[in-house]
Amino acid sequence: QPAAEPQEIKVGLLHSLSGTMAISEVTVRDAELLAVDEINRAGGVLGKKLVPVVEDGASDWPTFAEKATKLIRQDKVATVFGGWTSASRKAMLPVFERYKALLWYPVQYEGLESSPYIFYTGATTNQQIIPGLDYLKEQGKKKIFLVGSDYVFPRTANKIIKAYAAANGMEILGEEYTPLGHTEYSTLVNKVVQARPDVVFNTLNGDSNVAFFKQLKSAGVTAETMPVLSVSVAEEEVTGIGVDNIAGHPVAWNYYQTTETPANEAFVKAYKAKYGAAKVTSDPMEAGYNAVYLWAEAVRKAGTTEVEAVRKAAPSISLDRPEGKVTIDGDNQHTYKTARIGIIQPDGLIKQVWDSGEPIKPDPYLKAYPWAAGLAAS
Amino acid sequence: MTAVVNQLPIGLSIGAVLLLVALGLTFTFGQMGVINMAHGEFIMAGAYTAFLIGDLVLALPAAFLVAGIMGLILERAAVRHFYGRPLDTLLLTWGVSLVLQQLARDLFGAPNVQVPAPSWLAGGVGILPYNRLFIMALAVAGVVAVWLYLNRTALGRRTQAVVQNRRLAATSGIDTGRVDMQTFFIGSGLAGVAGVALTLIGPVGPGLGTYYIVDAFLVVVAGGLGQLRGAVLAAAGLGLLNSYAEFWSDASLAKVIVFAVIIAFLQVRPQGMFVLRSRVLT
Amino acid sequence: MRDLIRRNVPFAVVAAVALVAAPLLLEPFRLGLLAKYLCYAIVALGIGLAWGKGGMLTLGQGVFFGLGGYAMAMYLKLTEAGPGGLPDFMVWSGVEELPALWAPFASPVLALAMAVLAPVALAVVLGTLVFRQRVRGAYFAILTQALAAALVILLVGQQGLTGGTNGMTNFFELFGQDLAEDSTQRGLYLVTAGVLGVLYLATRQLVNSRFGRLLVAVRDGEDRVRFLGYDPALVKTVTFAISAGMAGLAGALFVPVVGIISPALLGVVPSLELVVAVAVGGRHALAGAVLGAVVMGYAKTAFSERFADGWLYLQGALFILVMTLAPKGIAGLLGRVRRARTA
Amino acid sequence: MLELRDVRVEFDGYRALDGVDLTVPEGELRFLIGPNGAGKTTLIDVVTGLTRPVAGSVRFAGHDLVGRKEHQIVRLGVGRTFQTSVVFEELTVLENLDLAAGFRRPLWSLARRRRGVSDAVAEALARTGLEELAERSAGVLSHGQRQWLEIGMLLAQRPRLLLLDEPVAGMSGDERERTGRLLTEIAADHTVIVVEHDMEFLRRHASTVTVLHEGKVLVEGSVEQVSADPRVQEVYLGRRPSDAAVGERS
Amino acid sequence: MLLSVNGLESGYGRARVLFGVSLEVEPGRLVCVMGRNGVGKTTLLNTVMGVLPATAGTVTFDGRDVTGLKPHERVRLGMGYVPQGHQCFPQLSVLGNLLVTVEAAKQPKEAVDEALDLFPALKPMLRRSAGHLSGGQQQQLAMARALVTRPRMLILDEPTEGIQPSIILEIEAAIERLHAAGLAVLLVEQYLDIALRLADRFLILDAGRVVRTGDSEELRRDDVRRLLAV
Ligand SMILES: Nc1ncnc2c1ncn2[C@@H]1O[C@H](COP(=O)(O)OP(=O)(O)OP(=O)(O)O)[C@@H](O)[C@H]1O
Ligand SMILES: Nc1ncnc2c1ncn2[C@@H]1O[C@H](COP(=O)(O)OP(=O)(O)OP(=O)(O)O)[C@@H](O)[C@H]1O
Ligand SMILES: [Mg+2]
Ligand SMILES: [Mg+2]
Repeated sequence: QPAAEPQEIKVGLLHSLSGTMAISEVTVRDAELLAVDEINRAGGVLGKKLVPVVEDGASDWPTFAEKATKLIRQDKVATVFGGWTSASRKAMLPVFERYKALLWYPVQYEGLESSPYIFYTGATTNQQIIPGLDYLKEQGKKKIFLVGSDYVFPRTANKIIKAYAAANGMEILGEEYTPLGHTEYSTLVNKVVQARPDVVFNTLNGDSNVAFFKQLKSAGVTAETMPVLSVSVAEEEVTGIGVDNIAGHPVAWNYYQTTETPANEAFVKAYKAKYGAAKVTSDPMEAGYNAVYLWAEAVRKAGTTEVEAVRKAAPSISLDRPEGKVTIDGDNQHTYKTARIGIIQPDGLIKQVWDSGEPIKPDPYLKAYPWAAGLAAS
Repeated sequence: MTAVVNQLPIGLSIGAVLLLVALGLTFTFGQMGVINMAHGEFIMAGAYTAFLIGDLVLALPAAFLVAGIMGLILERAAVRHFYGRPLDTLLLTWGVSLVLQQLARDLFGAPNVQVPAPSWLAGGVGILPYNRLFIMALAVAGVVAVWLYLNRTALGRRTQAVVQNRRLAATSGIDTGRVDMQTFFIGSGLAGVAGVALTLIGPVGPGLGTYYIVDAFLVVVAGGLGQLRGAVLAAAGLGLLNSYAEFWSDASLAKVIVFAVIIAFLQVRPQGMFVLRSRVLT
Repeated sequence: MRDLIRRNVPFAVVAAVALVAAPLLLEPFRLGLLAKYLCYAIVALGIGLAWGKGGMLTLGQGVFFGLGGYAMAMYLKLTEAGPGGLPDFMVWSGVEELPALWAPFASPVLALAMAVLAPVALAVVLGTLVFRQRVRGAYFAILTQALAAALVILLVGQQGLTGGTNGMTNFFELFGQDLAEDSTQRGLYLVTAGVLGVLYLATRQLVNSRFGRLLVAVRDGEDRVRFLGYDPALVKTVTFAISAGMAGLAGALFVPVVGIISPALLGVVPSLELVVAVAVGGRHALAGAVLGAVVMGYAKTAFSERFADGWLYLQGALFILVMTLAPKGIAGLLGRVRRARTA
Repeated sequence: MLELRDVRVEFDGYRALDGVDLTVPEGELRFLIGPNGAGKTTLIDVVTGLTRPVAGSVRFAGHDLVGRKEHQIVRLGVGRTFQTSVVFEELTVLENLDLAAGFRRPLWSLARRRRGVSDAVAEALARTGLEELAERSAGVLSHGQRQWLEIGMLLAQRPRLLLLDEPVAGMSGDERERTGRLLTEIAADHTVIVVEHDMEFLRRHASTVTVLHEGKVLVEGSVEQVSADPRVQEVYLGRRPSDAAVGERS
Repeated sequence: MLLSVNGLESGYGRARVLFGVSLEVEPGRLVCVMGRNGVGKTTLLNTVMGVLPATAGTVTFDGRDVTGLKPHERVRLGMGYVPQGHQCFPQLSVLGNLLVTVEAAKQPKEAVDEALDLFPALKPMLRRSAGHLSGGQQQQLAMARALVTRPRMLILDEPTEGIQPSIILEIEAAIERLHAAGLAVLLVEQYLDIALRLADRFLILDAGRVVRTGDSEELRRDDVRRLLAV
């Protein structure tokens, strides 16, 4: 029988609410919920309300795959926003491809991927790592020490950095990895101090950053003597690390709470109103917040939530978001993003000191960079 | 070369951290036969106490109390049903640890919090920052206190009597229930103290305990279950091993090397560094 | 004879439900989850044997599970490898030539054999080393836990060889069957259930045999057993190896069922979760171990679906309650009810 | 049969055995007495591989026992009981005995279920009078019943050399009598060493007695000789003349 | 009446071992409990001490109902217990064993010296780990440990088991002296002659029930002795 058109659209939010990753992912989920709220208040999509279905990925990659399946097959959601770690995305990817469903992934990552069923709203390497290196080069930093957590993103990032360095006359003095969750950095700090680099390129993840910066500081290293450029430390983490320990060090992102756009002013205000004045906004949160808007826009344009139609409608969508103009790239379903370097301020916020001027076209396989030719085989 | 020399004090300071986190564990393990997997979360409780109080020195006794009382509650509510079944307590307390982690996440939020280090700990001598020296001093003080308690006080003797023969202790006039509570209180309290110290060098968040618990157990095992001097030597040994292994390879490999060395070591000394021999068959 | 029938009635009922009713009644997604629980149940069976009967609390069973899983995953990856015969993750890790270690896994027979034999071999080596030195009880537990931690670090560090933290995923077919098909998944479920059933019967037989009695004796008085002329180290090593082999087989089944293997599945926490499941089910009875794995697996799914934010409390509370109120687990509780009825 | 030469055992510097020489020929029932702490149990421990001597040799039926593992020594035909009995509480009495009888089977053959009761087990049951309790789990046995089970397990092993550490402690008079007869019977074709403090028991069943004192052999001889020895009276039997001392049993 | 036990029942799990045992010990009297292996002697003493809960019946000590008290509370009221099977705190020194007990019972340290005077064999080994002592030495230690609590009644479970003859004589003499000094004793003993020499009264258990009571003279009667035979 012709069932009455449902008056709501279910969307899945799949992040780690427990386990080690909860520290980061909960805030992204919050930002996505905010977007859902705002859209609903503005009348919803295609005249229907969005109903978020929240699941916990529990910091466990197979659980992400299981919950993704559940959202698609059981709840029949129109799309899913979720994931943080590359591993969780890799685990979900086959599920979305198998069931031809859509995932919106909001975090900067190592690139070398472009699934037809994933939209990437965070930066790929040429929108964060490479601009970071460009900045260091401009600053005249020549000797680099690489410090990272032992997983895909840092290893890939460092490969790119090494290729870049080779092509730009920079020198890599050391490359060190520590297990995720590592907290004892005295040996590593000793190695770094002995090597005397101009700058440390830091791809450590999560809690390790706290230990690293605390122990670096007490070893007497300061941002003046040896700056540490981080690509996984955002406003959210700064409080936990302790402003004293990290103020003055540079970071590379596409968005800061201080980014001056009208959309951001509204975003920060709405976020603080909903979750508390003490809360800060950060790049991945903004990317997650954007994802919901980008999807909604695509649905409006397609006139349906049907996946293939949405995919077809999405390219060329361009919105003014807190970080500025964001456009979905038709080639690889990533987004155009502006790269920004910021310096951590004593108040815990990040002040932009450099930007790429305009949104950079995403290039997950670094095809446009001759020096990166050997990096991505396929 | 200086780098190699530097690793020596670094190794010792790593050892001090290990000792501090393992001390309470050795205590409850050695004195009660309880393998407390929630130890890590008592450490976390200590760290959060420091966060709430905001002053490191005041936080030390407060954290001892807070973690100790949590231990007391755990002991009365659950652990006491499990005496004589150490492997069961391991699982039980693990369940408790999961709940405590989630509780911390809900109470203090998922992100890390920051405990400001006192200004008098800024700076250092040679390669060792003052905060590392502070931790080393705290570890030494902890060991001395535990040793005195066990060997120089009537309470300590009573504690030993209960672990060695519970039923006999009861029929010798010892209030075993009270001794259990005291022991668990002290062991958990020591975890709280360790937690305060760790705020100086690491993250303060819901996951804090999980980062240290496996290493702490390795110290306990290598030292000989519940053996104070064993724990001291094992912590120092593992600290040095860690520091040099990481220096010459990397942090990941160092962990694997440490494990291999421990297995090899147990081939030579199966019951750990020091063994309490007894004639009783098991 | 009558006794034989009576003893096997519960088993037959459960088997009928599992093999006939479940595939008919459950949606494919739910059936897939059930297949996953059954994989865990196979590991749990091994833990029930090693811990419940043999007193060896192994907190590193994930290691063996993982070895089996990786062996299977390597085979699956090789059957669908892209250009140059390289699996996808090797390509993006910059590996240019297939590592020699991988070569044998192109053969399904070898891969399956490795899934069982590699865990068995590791268990034999570790068992011989530690049991001969009379390392036991809490020592053994903590050592196996450290083993799990160490293996995870090793796997994560060898990204080009193992896929690092990501592990391996994105499998398409198994023995020519499309893994995305519901019928393939149903088939996998039936195979898993069948393997579990057969292993259960075999383990039960073993436990009721003289060897089973010897094992209990070793658990309760290892030193005394020496004076009865047996070598407890041998008995324990054999048992440990059997349980490791089961875990390996479970891992091999798990990979096509769930579609991923990663270090996250074999570290300290998942290993502990399995032991906890056995404790909840009741480690003194093999059926308890199996039951525990299914119940805890289901509880985790159910709680986390219903209470995405606070499910850990429920999971923890369930576990703590069972441990405190029913030290012998659900099986012990059921046994008590049955005895009370017959008495 | 059993030959100890100059055996020395030290525990953290304490000399528990200080050069013991002992020869027990085949088919003898030898009693070992001596003050508490003289080293009797230690001596049994040395023979059965539980304790390693720092010096000296232990030979049994042509084999050197020092350095062998406990279970290997058992396989050579040496069995023992413990002063504090250790039985497997979760197994039934029958299963305890069956386990003791089964060590000669290859490990894989143990994977089959036990069917019926083997001769060795049946005999052990009969001799220890535990038939009634056969299906009970050993955990419910009283102290004395455990002592019997321990003896039964030793019998079921069918060893050539039996070492019993205070087998009748905690037994009532009748049971001592039964044990004594049993031991005499076994000694017909086995070598048996019994550690006991019960002089009345010795008087009834012992032929040769070795007295250990402070880790050395003090005297060796018949019960009469030994109890008449003033040194033995001094360190072991006590002031009263022996027959007025402890002895009469319920 | 110092100790009176009334209709006591207890057991292990669902297995009942004692079926309504009653007995009385007057101040300064020595009562000997006898019976074959496994009749429940140890179970009786354990229940009297509160190690096992009584499922029915009462235990009254010195006019006070102690049935619900914990073992250590009974010790502090003056019940000293030496369990069967020479038990000790193996990793404490001999002196440590005595000290921990004397402290727990809140008695002065002199009590230790008094106890050591009764068991001089322990004096040279005060610093050694109790777990390393021989069985007989441990049994003496156990007796000494019970005495340092300065009990008003001593409860002994086969104290002579595994002890060399000369020390049995000493223990017997010690019990006799303590008894003469007014200490009440509840003794489980297999050596009939010791029972004969020491006991004021005896009581024979069979299958968890008291089948006979009487004074020591009666113990010599053959029909009584038959109760003890297998
Ligand atoms: N493992 C050990 N460590 C230290 N000393 C020990 C150990 N084993 C035995 N001893 C000591 O060796 C001596 C001999 O002990 P052993 O048990 O052989 O005596 P025993 O003759 O059997 O005495 P009993 O008749 O009381 O059983 C004792 O003084 C005891 O304290
Ligand atoms: N822990 C226990 N669990 C179950 N039953 C037990 C337990 N301990 C003893 N029993 C049973 O209780 C009965 C009485 O045991 P108890 O130890 O009191 O005997 P006893 O008279 O002291 O014997 P003995 O002279 O051998 O020491 C025995 O039949 C025994 O089987
Ligand atoms: Mg002895
Ligand atoms: Mg008894």
